[in-house]
Amino acid sequence: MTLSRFARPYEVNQPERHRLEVQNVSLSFGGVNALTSVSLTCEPGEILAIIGPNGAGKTSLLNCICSLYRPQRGRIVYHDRNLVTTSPHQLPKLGIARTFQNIELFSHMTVLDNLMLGRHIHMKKNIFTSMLYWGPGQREEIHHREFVEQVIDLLEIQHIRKQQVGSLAYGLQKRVELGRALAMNPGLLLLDEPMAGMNVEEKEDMARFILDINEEWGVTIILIEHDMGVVMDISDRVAVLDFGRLIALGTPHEVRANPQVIQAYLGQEHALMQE
Amino acid sequence: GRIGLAQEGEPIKIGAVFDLSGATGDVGTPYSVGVVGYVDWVNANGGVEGRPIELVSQDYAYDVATAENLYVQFVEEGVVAFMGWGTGDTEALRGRVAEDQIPFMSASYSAALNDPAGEAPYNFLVGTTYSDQLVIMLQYMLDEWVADDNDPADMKVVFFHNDSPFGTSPLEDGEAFAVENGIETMRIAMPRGATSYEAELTRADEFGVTHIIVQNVSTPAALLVSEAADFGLLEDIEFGCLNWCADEILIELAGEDAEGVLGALPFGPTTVEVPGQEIPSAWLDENDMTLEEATLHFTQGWWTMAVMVEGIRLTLAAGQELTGENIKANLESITEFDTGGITAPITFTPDDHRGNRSLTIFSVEDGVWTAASDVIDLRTEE
Amino acid sequence: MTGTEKKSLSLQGLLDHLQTYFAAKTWQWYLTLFGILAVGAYLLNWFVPQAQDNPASFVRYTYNGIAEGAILALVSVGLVLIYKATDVINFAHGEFMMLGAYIAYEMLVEFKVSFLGIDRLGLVPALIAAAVIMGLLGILVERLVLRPLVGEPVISVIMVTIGLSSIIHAGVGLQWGTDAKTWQVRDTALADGVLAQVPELFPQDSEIRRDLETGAYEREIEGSRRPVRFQYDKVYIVLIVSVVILALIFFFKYSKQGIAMRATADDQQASLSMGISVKRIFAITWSIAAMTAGIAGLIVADTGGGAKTDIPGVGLRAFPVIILGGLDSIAGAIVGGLMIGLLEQYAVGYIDPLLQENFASLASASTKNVVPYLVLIVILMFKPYGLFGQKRIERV
Amino acid sequence: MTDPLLSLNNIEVIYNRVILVLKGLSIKVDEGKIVALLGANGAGKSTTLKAISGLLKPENGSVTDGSIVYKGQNIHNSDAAAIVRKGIFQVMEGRRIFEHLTVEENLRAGAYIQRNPMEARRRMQIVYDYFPRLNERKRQVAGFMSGGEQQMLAIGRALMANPELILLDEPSLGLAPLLVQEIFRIIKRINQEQGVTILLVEQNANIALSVADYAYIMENGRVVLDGTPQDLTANADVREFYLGLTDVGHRKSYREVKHYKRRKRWLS
Amino acid sequence: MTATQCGVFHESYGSDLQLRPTTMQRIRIVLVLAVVVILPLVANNYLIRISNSIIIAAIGAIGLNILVGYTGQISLGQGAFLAVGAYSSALLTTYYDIPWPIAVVLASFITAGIGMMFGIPSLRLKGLYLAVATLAAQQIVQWVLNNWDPIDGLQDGRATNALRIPDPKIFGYQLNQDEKAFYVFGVLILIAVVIVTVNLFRTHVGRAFIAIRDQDIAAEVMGVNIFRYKLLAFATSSFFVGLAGALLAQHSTAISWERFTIEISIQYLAMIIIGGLGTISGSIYGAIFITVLPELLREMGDFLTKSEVLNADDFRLYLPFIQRGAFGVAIVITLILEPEGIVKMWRDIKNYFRLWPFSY
Ligand SMILES: Nc1ncnc2c1ncn2[C@@H]1O[C@H](COP(=O)(O)OP(=O)(O)OP(=O)(O)O)[C@@H](O)[C@H]1O
Ligand SMILES: Nc1ncnc2c1ncn2[C@@H]1O[C@H](COP(=O)(O)OP(=O)(O)OP(=O)(O)O)[C@@H](O)[C@H]1O
Ligand SMILES: [Mg+2]
Ligand SMILES: [Mg+2]
Repeated sequence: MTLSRFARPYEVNQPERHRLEVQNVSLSFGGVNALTSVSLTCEPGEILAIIGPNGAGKTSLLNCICSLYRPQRGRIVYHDRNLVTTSPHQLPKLGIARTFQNIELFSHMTVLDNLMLGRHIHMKKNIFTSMLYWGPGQREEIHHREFVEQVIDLLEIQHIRKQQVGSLAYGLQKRVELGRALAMNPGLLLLDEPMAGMNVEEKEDMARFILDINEEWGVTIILIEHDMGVVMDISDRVAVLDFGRLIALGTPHEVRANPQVIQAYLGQEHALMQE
Repeated sequence: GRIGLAQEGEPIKIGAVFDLSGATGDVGTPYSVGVVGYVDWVNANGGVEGRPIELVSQDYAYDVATAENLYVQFVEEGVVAFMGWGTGDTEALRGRVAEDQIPFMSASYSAALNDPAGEAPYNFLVGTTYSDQLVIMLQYMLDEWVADDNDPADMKVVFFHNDSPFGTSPLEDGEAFAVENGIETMRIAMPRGATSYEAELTRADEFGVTHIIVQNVSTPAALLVSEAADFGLLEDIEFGCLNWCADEILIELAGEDAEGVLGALPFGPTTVEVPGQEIPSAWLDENDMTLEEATLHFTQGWWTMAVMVEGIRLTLAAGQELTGENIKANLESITEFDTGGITAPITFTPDDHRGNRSLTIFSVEDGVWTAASDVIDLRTEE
Repeated sequence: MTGTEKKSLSLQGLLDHLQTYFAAKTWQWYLTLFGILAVGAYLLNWFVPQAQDNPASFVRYTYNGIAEGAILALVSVGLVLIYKATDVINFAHGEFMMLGAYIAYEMLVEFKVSFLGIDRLGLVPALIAAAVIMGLLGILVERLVLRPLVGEPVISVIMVTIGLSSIIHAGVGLQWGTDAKTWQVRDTALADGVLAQVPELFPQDSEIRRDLETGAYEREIEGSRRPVRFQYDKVYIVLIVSVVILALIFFFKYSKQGIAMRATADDQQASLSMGISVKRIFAITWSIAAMTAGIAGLIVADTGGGAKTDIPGVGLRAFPVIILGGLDSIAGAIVGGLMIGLLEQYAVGYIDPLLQENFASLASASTKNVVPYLVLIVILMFKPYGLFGQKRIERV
Repeated sequence: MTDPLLSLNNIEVIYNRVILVLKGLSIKVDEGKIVALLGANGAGKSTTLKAISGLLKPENGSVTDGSIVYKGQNIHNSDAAAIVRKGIFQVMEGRRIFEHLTVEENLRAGAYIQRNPMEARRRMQIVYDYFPRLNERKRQVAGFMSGGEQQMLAIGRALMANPELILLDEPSLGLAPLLVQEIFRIIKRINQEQGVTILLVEQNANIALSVADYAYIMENGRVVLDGTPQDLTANADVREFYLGLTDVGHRKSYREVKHYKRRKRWLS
Repeated sequence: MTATQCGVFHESYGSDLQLRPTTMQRIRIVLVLAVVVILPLVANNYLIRISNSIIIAAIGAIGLNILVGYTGQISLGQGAFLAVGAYSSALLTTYYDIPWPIAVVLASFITAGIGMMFGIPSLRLKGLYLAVATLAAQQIVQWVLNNWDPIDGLQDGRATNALRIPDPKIFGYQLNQDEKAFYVFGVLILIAVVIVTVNLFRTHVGRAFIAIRDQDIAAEVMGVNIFRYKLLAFATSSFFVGLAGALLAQHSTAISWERFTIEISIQYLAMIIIGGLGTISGSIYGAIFITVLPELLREMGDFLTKSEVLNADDFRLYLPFIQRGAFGVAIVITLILEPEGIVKMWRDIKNYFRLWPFSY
């Protein structure tokens, strides 16, 4: 991964994007079937939303994609690799990044360090150069710092760069977490409820960032979200899970009209209210 | 603390580390009282050639690093001789001691410390070495065994030892003696934190043990004695302790079970009436203590200090400057120094820093250590 | 879909696999373990010549292992309690035990308590006194030292318990010095007074006889040099430990305070919001833990040569026990205690001789203190939370 | 007019002795009502609830000024356990169920202040009636349940204590729309059937306003607006920033947000 | 936490990444260096010796802090790793005639290797479970030292307790005797260790360690190979601990396993917890606290008896216990006052004065 000194990352460094195929994935915990033969694909460049009731297995599916869970059955293919047999720490190298449902930041580090950790896989220097610092180690740090500053600009978090993330407001933490994932320069970004617990105003900001990332940086996005307004507005396609099964997959319009989805997830009132 | 009385002459500084609060505090405390007592007594009786002794001492809680720090601190303060305590600190310090030329006596009688020509030119051993203690104990047991019409080949000795170099240090010499005399032996370690030695005793029983010898301190040894009694072993076998467990504490802890236990005692117990008990016990009286409470480790400390002071006295008497080198030379000239029967007479030579190689075997009779043999002296035997 | 794909070849994958297998079949797993221990011991027994000549040894190692295991279990239970409620390992536990032992000494020797006119039975009031005083001390310690640290990092609290151990050591040293204090004087009155009245446990024609003088049961075993003796005090240890531990299990599982304690362990702030007084819960926990420590200390001193300053070393032996059983499981403390107790005995009986005979340089080695750790590490690789420990719920 | 059940008068809260979070906040909660407290992230809503329930202390926060009066008694210095006994129960943000306890044990922990075991059993039945799903899962370890079930458990746990006032912190957080509706329906039922007063903190202004009798809007540690739901929905700022409606009354599209951005008036 | 001065602007990322001391920090560094330089000129041998103990302890504590404070893996095996460092440097000089400076470096690497080996359980174990697993390292190493023949110092075929090693000499100074020479040597090494660790935590390797501590699953998803980095943390940590052990061996020239027991492990934990977890300066403060406090208490006891406030005869036997108790009390009080250690205390004081007289 080379980055010329003054280049903007999204000009010279469009991330590699691939199609993600989830094939027949089944996952269970003891007696609980979290996922039952789920198959779907996510095309490069699209925003795919995953919705479904609580406990439907949305997060579990995401965890399967980034190899945190190992499904008992099925394959997940990305860039000719079966992710089921890959270790989680190898995924960033394939260009897959994610955020978490309950913010999982490195709470004692500064925002900058959190983002720099996102560059971890791109850093090649070993522990000895690290310890010496001056020379190659320092050059590498500066080089990656430039990239991170792009992310900071995009997400408008310049003012909190040097603050410890643990003391930040919830909404900002969500933003930093998004930034950390973005710093990896991923081709596929998995977002688990990025807008939970936010008010309308903050959701708007977040939606703006997600669209920017998708449109300008060209990142494929898979998004779990409970706010139907957001899902309907920004996603290209929507997948609906219920009790671990995929019950619908299509454009937001198709899905919203699907009676099964209304029954399992939206509820009559909600479906009407949205109209 | 510093103990010393105002005297005419310039005080003679002697450094000491004691274990009052550490792992061996039970025996370290009376030993320290003995050392301090002797200094007090000397100072009260005119000092050494008119000069008082100033004892510069501290507790080191059986911690080697602390002992090293204290040693450096005391040398800095100008001590001319040093009283150590355990095996660990004595061995850790012997290099420095040699470098600084500070005569050093401790309560560790590991034979390895007797190395005047080599590593440990300034270490002196007042007590009979552990190796010698073990050999004498074996010799005594063998004699008894044969006297009872038994075949030495049937004699099976198990060494129960502290799980540390202190515990194993005499074993090789003991085994060498055993091989010479056709005795079978086995080692069994007594690990720390044990609440029962029944498993260890079971092993000894399987071995067909006829004699047990313990190289450990009194508290675990007492437990071993009691458990051996419960096991039913004590009725059939001889049980012996080397000096750190053959003391009054063992009898107190093990009670009736201790009856008949043998002890290799380089320093006579408080119950033997020899001249060497008189001054110490008079001093104890003055200080509201009794000899029984003080245990034999008190007299041990007392007389060890006495030997060290004798070296200093000889140096001063000869009109020499009080340097470590001179004290060492004078210590090496001591012959047949009389400790009033507490130990065999002490003799050092330039190539042997073992004060003596002899002792009396005692045995517990009616709760009292009672002499069971004459003095057995390895020097004369050789 | 081929089945080979899901099996990753990595070590991690293999371990995961084994772990899920064992997690699903918990009970079989424990039975297997004990099975392995027993069979293993038997096999060793077969390989070690002296042991073969002496079948009594195996019996001795085993019953002694159970008695030692019971003591270890009791010691461990106190540690588990504190961990359950506060996430802290109490490094002063061994010192609590030591204090309990000295209190018992004070009662038995200085105050000369006795019970039913028999000195030896003075242990009963001494035990009660040790438990009560230690319980109060537990409350005091909680109040003075631990309460100011509620909500602070666990490791700081652990460190404070280490400071506490220093303080207790110092206190004991000031009060009782460093020499051992014993009350273990053979008491014939006990034999005449009580043991004579206890009905025979075994039928008249049984091979097991009772020795009235010491209270020990004896059995001749063929090929053994002398009869195997079961000391009666080993029996009473197992009894006391069983009672204490069963009581604790029920307390935690069903009582309101017990549930509140577990809730507090999970989430202190949420417990506060339930109206649970976290302070009170902590005080109760420390008090119960200190009580069990006091009782354990008394038992250790009674069987292990009196009250002495190396009793905390027994506390150290409890570490592998609580980890093996699972830091937060009382049942685990029992299983772990028994396993470690037996392991220690078998290590002395079978592993030491193997080493001594085959490696000249290990002639004086004792593996009693390392074998538990080796076994522990192996088991932990399969069960990272010990045998009964609760897996931390980590979901993202 | 009767006295309110609970009133906060000009309270100030400071964390770590330096961070001033509530800057003279006043709200009133009338008996038997549902009062909603809305506001942006970090406005201090949770802090307000914790100030009432006495849970600030473990977080190193303290009420430095003003008073919190409950049934005529000043409670701002009482400790958490005493406040629960007075009948105020907080359901904390993020559910905070006891993960390693079973559902039933969680409920029993909720009934900690209940002296009478029979009463506790009766309350448990009431909880199971409201949340039949909890009844089905009563032996399950709570940590493995889904978010919605955990939220039900958190509210059920509050019911166990039989409180007069429940402080609910973001009950809809992370819940699916259907469940949000279900939970709020139950909240309303509890309020009506049990007569429990509820102080509700919510990000989902739509649904909060649909159940509330009165609402406050906070920014930066102060109340900036209050009124009945009808009043508030009429306010243009509320419509835009809390309900996400355009001037015409349609919902704004998130796809278009990037093209415009207007700041709230009361902030500038 | 680390609020920097306002009004500092940087024109390049490079300068922003500098270890940018503020004026106050510069003054502090100068003051510390001044003390370090002046000390050997004015102090006696004993004080320099204590300083040397502090230097060794500080290096070991920094090592332990890398593992416990920065990476979040609690270790009770410190004593074992110190022992490995000490014994391997000793055996290398004694049996293989390797010059001692090289032996010290090799010993550090050997310890890193052994540390890595005992780090393997961290693959599966967390928190206190791991802590007790490292206690296994302690027990096993201690057992080996106690029982393995070649390790007992063999002297004329007779096993002794302590292993004696040749005197380390450098430029004609004999480090085990000449406390001043050791001091100079030790200070230089400590400075190097501090610089190296500070650098480590400015770059991605150190960041990965901290990430594992704060949130390991997230770290893994960010591409940090957890297992590898945990092992790396064990190795780096053990490297410095091994270095401390080797220096200890060279300083004392007589080593025995009794110096490397569980108490030592606990003592080192105490250093970093009382000093401040996850900070370099905390490790040093802690090393000073734990090393100096007992000496101080002893001096105080000495002073009290000498000045006859306490009667020497009566108190001689009690003083050690009182000192030990006071040591415990000091630990407890320090932690109750500031559970996050001396560093936090110091920081709070600074913040207080920065904001003074306006508290908020
Ligand atoms: N680590 C785990 N162990 C056991 N069960 C689990 C685990 N992770 C998830 N589950 C179970 O799998 C099911 C699906 O959970 P998941 O977290 O994927 O749901 P979700 O769709 O993300 O729900 P929500 O919208 O509430 O986040 C649930 O029943 C849950 O209890
Ligand atoms: N324990 C604490 N220590 C320091 N600051 C805190 C603490 N808790 C909250 N804060 C700060 O107080 C402010 C208000 O926090 P609070 O949690 O009350 O907000 P909120 O309105 O509930 O927001 P949210 O919608 O995110 O839950 C925030 O800026 C937060 O950073
Ligand atoms: Mg989810
Ligand atoms: Mg909140």
